[in-house]
Amino acid sequence: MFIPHTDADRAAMLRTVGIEKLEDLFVDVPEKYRFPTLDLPPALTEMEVTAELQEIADANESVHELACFLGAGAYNHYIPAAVDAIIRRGEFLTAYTPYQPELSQGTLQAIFEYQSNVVALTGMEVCNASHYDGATAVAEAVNMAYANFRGKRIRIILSPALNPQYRQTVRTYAEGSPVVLLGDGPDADLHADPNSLIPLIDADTALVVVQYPDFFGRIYDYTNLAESAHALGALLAISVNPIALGLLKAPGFMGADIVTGEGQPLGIPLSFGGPYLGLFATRKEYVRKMAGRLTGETVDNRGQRAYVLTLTAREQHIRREKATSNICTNQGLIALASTVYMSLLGKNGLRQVAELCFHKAHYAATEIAKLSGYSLWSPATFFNEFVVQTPVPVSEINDLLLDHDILGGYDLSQDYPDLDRHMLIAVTEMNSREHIDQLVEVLTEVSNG
Amino acid sequence: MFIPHTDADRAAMLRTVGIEKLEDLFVDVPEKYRFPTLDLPPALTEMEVTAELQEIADANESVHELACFLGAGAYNHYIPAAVDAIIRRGEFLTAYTPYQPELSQGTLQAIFEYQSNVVALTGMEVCNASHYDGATAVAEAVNMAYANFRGKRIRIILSPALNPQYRQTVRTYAEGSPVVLLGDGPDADLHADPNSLIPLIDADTALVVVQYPDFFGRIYDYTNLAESAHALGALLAISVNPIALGLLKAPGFMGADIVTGEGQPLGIPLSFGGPYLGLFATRKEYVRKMAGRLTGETVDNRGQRAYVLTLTAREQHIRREKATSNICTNQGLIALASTVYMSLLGKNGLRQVAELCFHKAHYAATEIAKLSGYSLWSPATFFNEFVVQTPVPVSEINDLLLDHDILGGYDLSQDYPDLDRHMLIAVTEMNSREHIDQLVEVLTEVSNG
Amino acid sequence: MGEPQLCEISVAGRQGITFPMPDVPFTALPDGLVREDLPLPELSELDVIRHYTRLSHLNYSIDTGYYPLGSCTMKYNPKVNEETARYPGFAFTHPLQPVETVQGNLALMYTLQEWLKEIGGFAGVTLQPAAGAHGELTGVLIIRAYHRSRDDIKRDKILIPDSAHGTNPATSAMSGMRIVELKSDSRGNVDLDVLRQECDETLAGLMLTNPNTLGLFDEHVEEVIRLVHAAGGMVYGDGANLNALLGIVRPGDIGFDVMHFNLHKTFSTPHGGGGPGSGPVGVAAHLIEFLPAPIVGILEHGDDYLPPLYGFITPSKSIGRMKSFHGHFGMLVRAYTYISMHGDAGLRAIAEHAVLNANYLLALIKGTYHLPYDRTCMHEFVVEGQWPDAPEVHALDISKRLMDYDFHPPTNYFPLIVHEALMVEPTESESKETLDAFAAALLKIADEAHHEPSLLKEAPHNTPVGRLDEVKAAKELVLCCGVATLDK
Amino acid sequence: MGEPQLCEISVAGRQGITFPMPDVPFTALPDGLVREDLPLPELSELDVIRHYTRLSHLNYSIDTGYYPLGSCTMKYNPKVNEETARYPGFAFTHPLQPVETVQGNLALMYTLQEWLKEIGGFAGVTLQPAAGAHGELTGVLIIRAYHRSRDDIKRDKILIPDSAHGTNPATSAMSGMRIVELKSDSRGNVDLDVLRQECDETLAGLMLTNPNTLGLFDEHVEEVIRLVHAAGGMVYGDGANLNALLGIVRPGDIGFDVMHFNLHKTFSTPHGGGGPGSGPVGVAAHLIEFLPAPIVGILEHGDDYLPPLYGFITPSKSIGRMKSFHGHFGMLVRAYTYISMHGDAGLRAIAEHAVLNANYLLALIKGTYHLPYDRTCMHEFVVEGQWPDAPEVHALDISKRLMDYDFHPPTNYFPLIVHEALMVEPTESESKETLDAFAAALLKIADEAHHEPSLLKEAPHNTPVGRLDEVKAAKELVLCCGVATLDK
Ligand SMILES: Cc1ncc(COP(=O)(O)O)c(C=O)c1O
Ligand SMILES: Cc1ncc(COP(=O)(O)O)c(C=O)c1O
Repeated sequence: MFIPHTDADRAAMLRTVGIEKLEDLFVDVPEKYRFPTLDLPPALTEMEVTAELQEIADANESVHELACFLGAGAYNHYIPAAVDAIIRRGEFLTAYTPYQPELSQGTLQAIFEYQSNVVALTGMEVCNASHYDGATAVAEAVNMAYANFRGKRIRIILSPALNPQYRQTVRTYAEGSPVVLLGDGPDADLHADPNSLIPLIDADTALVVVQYPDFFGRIYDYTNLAESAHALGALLAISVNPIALGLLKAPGFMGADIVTGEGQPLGIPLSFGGPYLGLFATRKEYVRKMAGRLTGETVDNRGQRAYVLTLTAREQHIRREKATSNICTNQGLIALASTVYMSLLGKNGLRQVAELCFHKAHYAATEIAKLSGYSLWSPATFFNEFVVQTPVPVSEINDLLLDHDILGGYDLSQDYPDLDRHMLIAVTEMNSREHIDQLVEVLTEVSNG
Repeated sequence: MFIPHTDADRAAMLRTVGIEKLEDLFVDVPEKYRFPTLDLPPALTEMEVTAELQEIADANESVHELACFLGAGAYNHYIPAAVDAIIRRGEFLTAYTPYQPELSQGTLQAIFEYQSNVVALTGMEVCNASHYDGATAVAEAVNMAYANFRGKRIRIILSPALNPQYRQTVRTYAEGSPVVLLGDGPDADLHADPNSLIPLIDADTALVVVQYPDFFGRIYDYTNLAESAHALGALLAISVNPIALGLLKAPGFMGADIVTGEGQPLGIPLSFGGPYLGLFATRKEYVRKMAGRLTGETVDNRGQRAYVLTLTAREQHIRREKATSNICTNQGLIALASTVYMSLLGKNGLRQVAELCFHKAHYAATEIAKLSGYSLWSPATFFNEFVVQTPVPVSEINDLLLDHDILGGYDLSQDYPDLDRHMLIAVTEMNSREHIDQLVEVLTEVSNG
Repeated sequence: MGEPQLCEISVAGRQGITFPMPDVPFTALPDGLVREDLPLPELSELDVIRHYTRLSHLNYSIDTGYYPLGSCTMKYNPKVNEETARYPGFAFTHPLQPVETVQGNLALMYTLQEWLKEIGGFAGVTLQPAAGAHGELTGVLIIRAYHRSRDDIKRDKILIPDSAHGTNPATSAMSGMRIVELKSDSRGNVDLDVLRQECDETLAGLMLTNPNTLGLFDEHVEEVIRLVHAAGGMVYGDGANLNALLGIVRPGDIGFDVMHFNLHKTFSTPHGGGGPGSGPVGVAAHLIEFLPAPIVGILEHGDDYLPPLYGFITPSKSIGRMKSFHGHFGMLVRAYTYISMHGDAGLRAIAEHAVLNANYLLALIKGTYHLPYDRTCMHEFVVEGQWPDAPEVHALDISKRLMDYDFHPPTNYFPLIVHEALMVEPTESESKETLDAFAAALLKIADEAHHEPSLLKEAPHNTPVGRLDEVKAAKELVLCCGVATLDK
Repeated sequence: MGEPQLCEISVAGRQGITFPMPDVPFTALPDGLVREDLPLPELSELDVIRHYTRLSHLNYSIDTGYYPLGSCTMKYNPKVNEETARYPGFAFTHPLQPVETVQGNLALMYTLQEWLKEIGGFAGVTLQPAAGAHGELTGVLIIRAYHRSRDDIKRDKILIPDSAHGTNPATSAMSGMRIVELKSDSRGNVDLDVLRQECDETLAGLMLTNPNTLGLFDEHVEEVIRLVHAAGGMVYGDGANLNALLGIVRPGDIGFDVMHFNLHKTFSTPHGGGGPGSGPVGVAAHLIEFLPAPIVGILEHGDDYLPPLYGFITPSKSIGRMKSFHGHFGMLVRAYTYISMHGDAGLRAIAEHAVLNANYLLALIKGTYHLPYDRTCMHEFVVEGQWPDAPEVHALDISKRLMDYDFHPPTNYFPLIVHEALMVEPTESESKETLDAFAAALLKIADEAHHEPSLLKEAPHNTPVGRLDEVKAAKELVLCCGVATLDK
């Protein structure tokens, strides 16, 4: 399949190359390992493979069939049809990194607009062309902060309310580096507000990382934390849910030095966890320390406005081991999808979605809090996710919910031993009041039983 | 939705027009009928409408869930993914008829290639840019033949084995014209071969219309019929299933003067009956009498090869009541889809599909013929459809098949009172041997019961 | 660099897609009936995708620019339509499935029939016709059948205003009717005096486009209809221009007996480079029984627990079948989607803004381009594309020059009653900024026409190809890859 | 005519999509935490579609032309991949759903792990890494963890040939390793003498690309690996060039301990204008326990009646998590689709024809372009883009001139060890005709370089934009719509 060579082509080409058969091309390959038989199923035609994949897909239950109250880092939002209509276009889909700007103005201008939208959303000054996801974006923020101080500050404070998977990823990335990660140990007080991190900041601290809304859905103004960090020369990174920024004060206005985030809610399908989109924005003084690609506006030799990858001396292909990161392939097409999403919704549409999430989540929280056996874990303000204390283990409730075609919330005991019987519930514009009432009704069964 | 006007835009525009409010634009409309309230459901957002349409679609059982043995004019073939990838492209999807060739070379060259492929497939000399479907293509063939003889021949002979819906359509179209339709009356011998039509041909006959494979799936060489028609100065039109032409002798080589056909099998989704594609090809001497659009190759004023709609003096927008037909909008995008399909499969792929249909249908027929109570209605050669005599009414069998997730064949008693308990079964490359064996098994239940 | 033709890049032995080996025993192929050669091109999937992607770049389309083609309602085609129409539950249902298995499809069709009745003010609707012209044929055949059902056989005359679209006379001719052309009056209306003269006992009906192809709402439409009815005729409405009337007036209310809808104009289904369209027909109560078969009806009524059972119904005096199956179902899904997203107020807003856009654009250019009928227009207008002081410049030259400014030209030379007609339909989905830019280009071109007419005569300059040799095309008739000429 | 930026066509009050009114009671918005301004653009759906459709036309892509970008394996991306990855059962599953509800996804991932093990000759595979570089990081961290698990803490040296891709040293640096660059020998192989000198007790490993970035299969690869292993080091394989080896040789068989796969190169998932990729990592048996968590395993074995229960497993000494969730699942579906369509013989045919195409193209141009390492190449080759008798012409000029002939240029200036490198990777999905046309253009350009060099220096001429002022871009740093410069 997908090889256009006819027998005649092959014969003519072998003649030109001056060999007799295809096998002759591989004389450099150690003979005893040459041409292994691969134990793979027989090749399928397109007709067969689509049938097989359809069958595999049908073996899943999707959020089209289940009412989804699961979030914890990936959210079920509505994706406008226009997003897919654009990213399916072969000119975007089958191009590569715009190394040759004369042939890549489409991709380049799209990245430029992505940068513009993310800067607008976060209130920051500069944004790169994407990281792999929200987790690796935080890991790169840690690397950048560490490099920023040329190794002279090694403490990185992680909020315990930073997504556990992000913290795990940061830990993996930090394995080979001298940084010390702290703040999120088992003794951390999960109820404490962000100011509780302030005492941990010292002159050896490179970065404080918090999340907004935090993993438990809570929203805090981090201005005070930023000021405290800055007072001691440290930086503040805030990992965001971009949908929340449709409504909430931008982290740039709280004094964040770096804003990272998981861009998935911006029009990207859940797709069982990926590909997603790592947002990364910072202040202009750090632009040369930032990882990732960057598009800048310039002119061509005909005097036309045009776009080009810029400040490439930060990158691996130029700087090799001195690069700001090893990232090469990024999330290009997903960044494009998010740009189309942000542009379609715009100022008012994103606010509308954010408000829907907010109101629906608060309705759900209010109704659940009324149930005997259930209560809200935190009195803090929240956006569209909240923690509920449950009368029985979360997994039991979720089994029951599943029987009613409801995908229940996230079982926090998986990451926080103290939060046994605590469920993290996410609500989006996709959850109708009917869904929510059904959820409440099934929860009632447990509270009564 | 889809109206970009802001309040400010509207105010400025009303000012320019010199009126105060939108209502003032409609003073010519009789006041008593102006601004009715339409009793329609409240407007839905995209998010809601997709959910609603999904629910409506889910209320159907599709041939994805049912093993389909239903044909009778529409067939379940595999559609390569590349077809949809092309026809989704906005440049093809949202253009209109290529009246301005300088801005429409994409559509024009595609039509040119459609014409080329259909000519190759049918063995004819010229093909138009499409009719609505297989039925209206036959109706237009009748009109063309009638016009060809300037009203001097009024008899049109329809084979009783021409798709009943096509015959009905021809009758509707012919209502206002002097043509006399004959040959397919209730007394027609359905078992007779096409030569039985020869005695009906006389000097007053304009056209004989047959189908290939015929409605019962049978294939005949129409060469003799063509010669007989020509001997008396009449024309022969053959309505084809284009997939069959991947394997079978082209009607152009049998002496057909007109070849029409239903293009749906060429990569067009079943879509509950439309939009489909009316194929229409003929001989060069009739090119000026043909209905529909036609693209010709030419050059532009820069010396480049280019394409343009040609012989437009046949059409309604030029000739008005003297036009060869009233057709204006045709099946452009569907013709493009079929062109992509034919080009992907090409010479060998179409043969492959045709052979698969042939072999699988014959396997099914052989197995069914073995069952007690069932027999093949006709000993004639067939392509991928055949008629089975059933022990009980077809509708009863079909109910049972449906219980086993099988979409049974077409109940011929609907159109042919004589063919009570006769089922027309279609088999394509989409029917696995397993499907066929299941079908046979369920049929056995009835033969035994 | 022109794109080669597929036959030119075909290489023997290539194949863009392959299929499984048969899983059943082989049967001998039918003797003497197997074709020897199948001269289709042989290409890889990449060849095909690359070729058509490149060809697509040679097209102008709504998705790439402003397309104010008069009479065609080139409004934005929402992308969501393309999704809903492809839901497998719709796209993979066979038209002859038992109705029990396609209740979703039938419910959708039934509801769409109801909505179109409501929008148009009709008592019955068929969704079968494939396009506008097909709807016209349906409608005229219904009128014919109506008269015949009353034994009123002499009625064979159809009146058609001189501004009508070519499909109207062509349709009437196909229906075996006699056509009499009606002159328009000085305000672009049907000339009542002329009409009165034709209102005799042979009158079968009038085909009226309202707003007409000048973009004008007939100021005497009620009187026109009254006269026709009084003479025993039926009034057919060419609904191509319904975009101007949504929620403004229901044609059925003012007396139209039959009308076709163009879903591919008014209801946003894509034009597809020439089609497919969809042309449902609405009729007044006295014509319901003549509708083509089948239409969708309720076979068993529902109740609080059960939905109704939908199925197909054949009207008692049906003119018969207009085509295979039940109409362009895929287009019906798109139109259903579109109407669902609008509701009453949304539909009215479409008409209001379509008409506002037309009048706004007209206001911007009317000092420069002669407007033969100076009235408030509806959703489109027609100006003259020539000036007495620049007689060598024609509407066609203006159109070609517009391409250099990256616009699709208006419709040219239609309607026939306007000298050098430029027929402009802005549609409601275009913004003020776009209209301003288009008007600026038109004004600039008017200036060029007077001062540097060669810019227009030689236009277009910036398109993939320049003006074409149409005579050569018609003379040589090269209509297929690899065939030098039809008359070889 | 440049396409405006979105912020330039934004108009206050426009909105491309809207959402339902809340169906729940309102809650007071959080005091002090509500943003005042959200300066996103305001556009209609048409604005957005038209803008991005037009922008797309400014791109070169596989779907529009030949894209022989070295090291990137720009093969055809089958359209069926885009369909399967969008099946709702895949696209709309949440990564944290109970495993019972996503057995389809898990089965697919498990099978893909098995297939990649089989194709690469490895004992374990993780699908988590997001791209090649991310796979490298995973692999080097695994090597590091392996040594540490054996208390072999002093091993901090990673050897990297001078021909390696920039991600190799960058990755090693990120992993806290010390990097020593290895010179290549005169035949483009690892220089064994140099290697021997570095094989000491601080050796953590070697990162080897084989075939290397010169497109050459290391003639002593077994010896190289033996030396590293003998010194206690691990061999990391940069699998970017696996397309040359499918079914030809399994890297695991010749001793590679770890290797990343690039699904976006070898297995046809689209490059997307820069991503997303997918970089699964395979490891030999002794490294399985270090794989990042989680990987997909069988929790309960199946039998004749029941399928197995798939779930997530954490290897006992896992290096931890490399990112959120389970990898780029959407890309995994595409790669699974692609591998399914090939099987054993099909995969081998890919490598054979990729290598045939490279050698064929090389044969056509090698008399004209200097080939620094004159050997049979694998799937790609590197020539010099300069001639002693036309010194003012550089590889970059040749590349720009290729654009005028409607080709995408090869990779420029990489690998660093070749003077004025032009790195050409034809891929197997391109036809002989395309290679012939590309070779003809290269030969023509070589001629132009000698006789009319300005054609190259001023190229490209036919592209939407000409050469760009990169200095200005870096100096002024205009990185956002509406912001004149970053340092305002
Ligand atoms: C006024 C008018 N009537 C009828 C038609 C015919 O409609 P269709 O092209 O859908 O057959 C058109 C289409 O262009 C038209 O503009
Ligand atoms: C040889 C080589 N190694 C590594 C990489 C990095 O892979 P990725 O871009 O997927 O991160 C590349 C990609 O361009 C490459 O060519």
